[in-house]
Amino acid sequence: MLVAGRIFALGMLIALWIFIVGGMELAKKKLPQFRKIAGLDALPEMVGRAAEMNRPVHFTTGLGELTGTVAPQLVAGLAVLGHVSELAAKYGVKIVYSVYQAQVMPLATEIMREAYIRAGKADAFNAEDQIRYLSGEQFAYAAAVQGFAERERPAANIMIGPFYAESQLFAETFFRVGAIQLAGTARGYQIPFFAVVCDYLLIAEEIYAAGAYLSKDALQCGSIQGQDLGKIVAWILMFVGVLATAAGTPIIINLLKA
Amino acid sequence: MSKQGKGLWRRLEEVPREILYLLIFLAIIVPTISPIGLAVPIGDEARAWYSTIDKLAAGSTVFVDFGYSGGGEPELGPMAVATYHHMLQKKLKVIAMSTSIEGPLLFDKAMAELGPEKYGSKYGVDYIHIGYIAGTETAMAAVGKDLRATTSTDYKQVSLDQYPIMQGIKDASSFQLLICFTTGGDQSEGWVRQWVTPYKTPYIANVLALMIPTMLPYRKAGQLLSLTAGAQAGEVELLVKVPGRGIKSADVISMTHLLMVAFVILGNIAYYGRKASGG
Amino acid sequence: MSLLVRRQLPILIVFVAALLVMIDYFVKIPGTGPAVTDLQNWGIILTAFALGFGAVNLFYLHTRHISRRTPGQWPFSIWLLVMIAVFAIVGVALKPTSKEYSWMYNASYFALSATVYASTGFFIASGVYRSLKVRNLEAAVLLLAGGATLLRNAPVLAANVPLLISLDSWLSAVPTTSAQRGIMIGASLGAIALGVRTMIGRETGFLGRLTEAERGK
Amino acid sequence: MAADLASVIQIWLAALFTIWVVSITFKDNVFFKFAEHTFVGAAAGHNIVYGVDNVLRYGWTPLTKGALLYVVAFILGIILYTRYHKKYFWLSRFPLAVMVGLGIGLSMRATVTAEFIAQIQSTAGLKILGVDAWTGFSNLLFIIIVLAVVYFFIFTFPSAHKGNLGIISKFARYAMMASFGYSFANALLSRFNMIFGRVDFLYSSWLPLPGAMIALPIVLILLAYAMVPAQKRPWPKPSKSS
Repeated sequence: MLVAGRIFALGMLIALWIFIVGGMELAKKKLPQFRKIAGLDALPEMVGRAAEMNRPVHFTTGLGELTGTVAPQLVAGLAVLGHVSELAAKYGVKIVYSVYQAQVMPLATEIMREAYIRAGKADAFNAEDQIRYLSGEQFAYAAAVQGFAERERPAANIMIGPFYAESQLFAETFFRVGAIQLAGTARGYQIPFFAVVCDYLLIAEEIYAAGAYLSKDALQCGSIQGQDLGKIVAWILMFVGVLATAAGTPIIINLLKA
Repeated sequence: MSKQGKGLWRRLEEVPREILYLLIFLAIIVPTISPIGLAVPIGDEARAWYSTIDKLAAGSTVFVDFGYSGGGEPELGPMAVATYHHMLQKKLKVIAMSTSIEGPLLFDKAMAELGPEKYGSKYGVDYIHIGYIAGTETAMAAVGKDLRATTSTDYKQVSLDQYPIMQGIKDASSFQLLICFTTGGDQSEGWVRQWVTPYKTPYIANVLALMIPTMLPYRKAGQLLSLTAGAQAGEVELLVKVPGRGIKSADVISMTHLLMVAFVILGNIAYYGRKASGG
Repeated sequence: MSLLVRRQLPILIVFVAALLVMIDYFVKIPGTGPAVTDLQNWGIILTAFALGFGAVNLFYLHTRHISRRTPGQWPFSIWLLVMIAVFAIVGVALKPTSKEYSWMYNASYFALSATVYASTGFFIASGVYRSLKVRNLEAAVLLLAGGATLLRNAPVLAANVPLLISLDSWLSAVPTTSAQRGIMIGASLGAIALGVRTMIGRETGFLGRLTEAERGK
Repeated sequence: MAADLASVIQIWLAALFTIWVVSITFKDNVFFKFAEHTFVGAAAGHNIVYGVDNVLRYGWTPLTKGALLYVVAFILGIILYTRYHKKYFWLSRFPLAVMVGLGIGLSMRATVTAEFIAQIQSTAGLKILGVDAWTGFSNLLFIIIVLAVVYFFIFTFPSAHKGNLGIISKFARYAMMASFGYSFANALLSRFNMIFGRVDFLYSSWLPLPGAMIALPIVLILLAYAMVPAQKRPWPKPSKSS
């Protein structure tokens, strides 16, 4: 027996399930196309600026673990790290990745080394110097990143991943040392700080799209396409619902309540 | 001149942060030492908060989540205390739990500040705390489905059967109102998912001011009857007529905000000054 | 065989547990109710067990610092481990509601956690001075909305200029709520997609470390 | 004096920790490090305390009352800790799987209603006609913003953002910026409240205590000294290895 009032929700959940799994299956055959993501277009300019100024680029993925609920944000951050590392290698700029999670170290090393190989600069990569495990404690890690910013005055700072209260410390400190900044997180409370201080912003779900687009991972790209179908359904339901309400019929509302 | 002007604007723009900090510190310390007693207007949400509780009949049961951490106590503590004043005045039965691991200790702190005995309220009869329950949404779902199957003791590990207030309390349907005081989005949103959605329990939430925007869509959709920030404690204290820490902070909030407005104006003048002088 | 037990079985458990909880919600089948009640209570017990992870991780990390005599760190590491022990022993032996434990909590943990987050306020405020500027149209919109709210949040101004309250209510009820709702709808799909991927074993972060064989598909 | 010794010591400790933590705003220093390690240690210890409390209250109590199946939960709880074992770490995946599955199930079943359908329903129910002009306008703007923002987050149909359609996303960004401005101002309010809480504590609880007024400048001078780079300090000499 289906529970009254939850029937539409169940149907919707099943539909979304089909969209997402279907999207992933389709993506295995052919990757979906992505719209332009404004923040990503700024990356070459940011790295180029660092080359001109002969200063490093700083990258961090914030807190969180690869095993927790924020793991997808971390994964998206690492995908962008790969892309930025390749750009940095091409331009001959030093990129430094500040790490909070010890468990990410081997993965990050692999990602950055591959990026340097793709750029044909495998020799230029020095894992010890470029991937810095700072601390597994929030504010110790924050203090260490601030120390780095003040000592080495990077020309650009890129922060993508799950950020918490330390985001405010980072954004302000890098701004003060004159770094141009790109930031993105899906943690809603931190987005406003980034929006105020940073030059380029990836908003909420945009980081997943950026990660999927750059990594070209079929499952991630497909999942995003499935979610997009969900958004289109939401869009249509709202649009038609508003018209129906204006016409005085509660047909859509009643459907949603079913 | 233009070069000199440019230097001046730049200096203004890059004023050392220590000076900014000092100004903020002064804006906080001066009204703390000599309170001015500036006016506090009462907003609509604070009124909705007050009237939601006020409308309940004496003897109604309210479920409270003491879900804030020590970090948010200065903001949420005063609101929790003011709300308890109101609920005990109204002779409501208040059953609390904590989804925050610091909750039970902060509950003790709040009760010490409140002094329930002045309303003749007794622990176990008029109010109780059933403890911190790990798992956040899992805990909410479990308590909502079958409170007594989840826990049989209160936070002091005394059997719930001994307390008159627990008679007839079974699950989410035993409560006429759900109140959450929290510093965490998992909590304030979790109650919508685990109680409001399945059981339609009337729900009001008190959160950090910075959490308000992400909670607003629920408020608009009627999943929340009132959404207040801890910073509005002063308004509720005025409505309940027990002035406390909330009102005390109002002067400081006024002063610091005026300073912020000055910061914005000065920052922009410096920015445009530098641009105009070719910087 | 072992791959099946080590990698596939956990995924199957995830799938079954999630499905059970969902069926209990959407469909009325006698028997699922009590099973889900027990499952949820087990979830609480398991989370409670997991509360010790933090201490174990810290123990590993800091004993390493101590044995290597990491400069500028190891004395702090000893102190940190002492603090864990003191809190754990007093709290478990005398119960967390005891006077002694509450004294310790208020003298250290409470004061510290209350201040740690407060101190970020100084950074935000200096951010206001440095970056809340009309650099372009987007920044101007942000500044206008932020500025109006800033004015409204100062009780003394709001009390004297009622217009600020109406303006702020409108800002919160219309542009803020609607933009946040758009973000929320997107994020809810993200959460559901994460759930689907985990249930079908495409998101295996929770498995933790993977061995060579497990990674090779 | 009136206050007993225990609470006097408590206030002193809390006051010192408060000042030491705030010092990070200026510069990293050993007092902050000490306070931070105290914090992290205390938090981990506190978690153990409530972990034990919860295991006893929600696990042991029902077990002793005859719910024998809870033995399984205990065993699962203990195997969680195999994650630290080199060889048997995979055993910990089973209890984790129970936790993850439960979490996902609880989240998915409710999210689809609370954050998807309920939001659509609330938007669809807004009236543009038959209300006063201002409400009608506000509702219309509300609907347009929700639709634009949802549109903004459609990533994989690039043609939907080409040419003139790009304006929808641009508009969505402006709306989101306004909401971030609102959020930012609220965040300031939160933080100032918290700072006030600590300042008020120092002012009303600590400073009135005997000796505190004398201690305050000493504490501050020591802090300032600790912020001087080690090489520039006459004492203590920096160790070679650092």
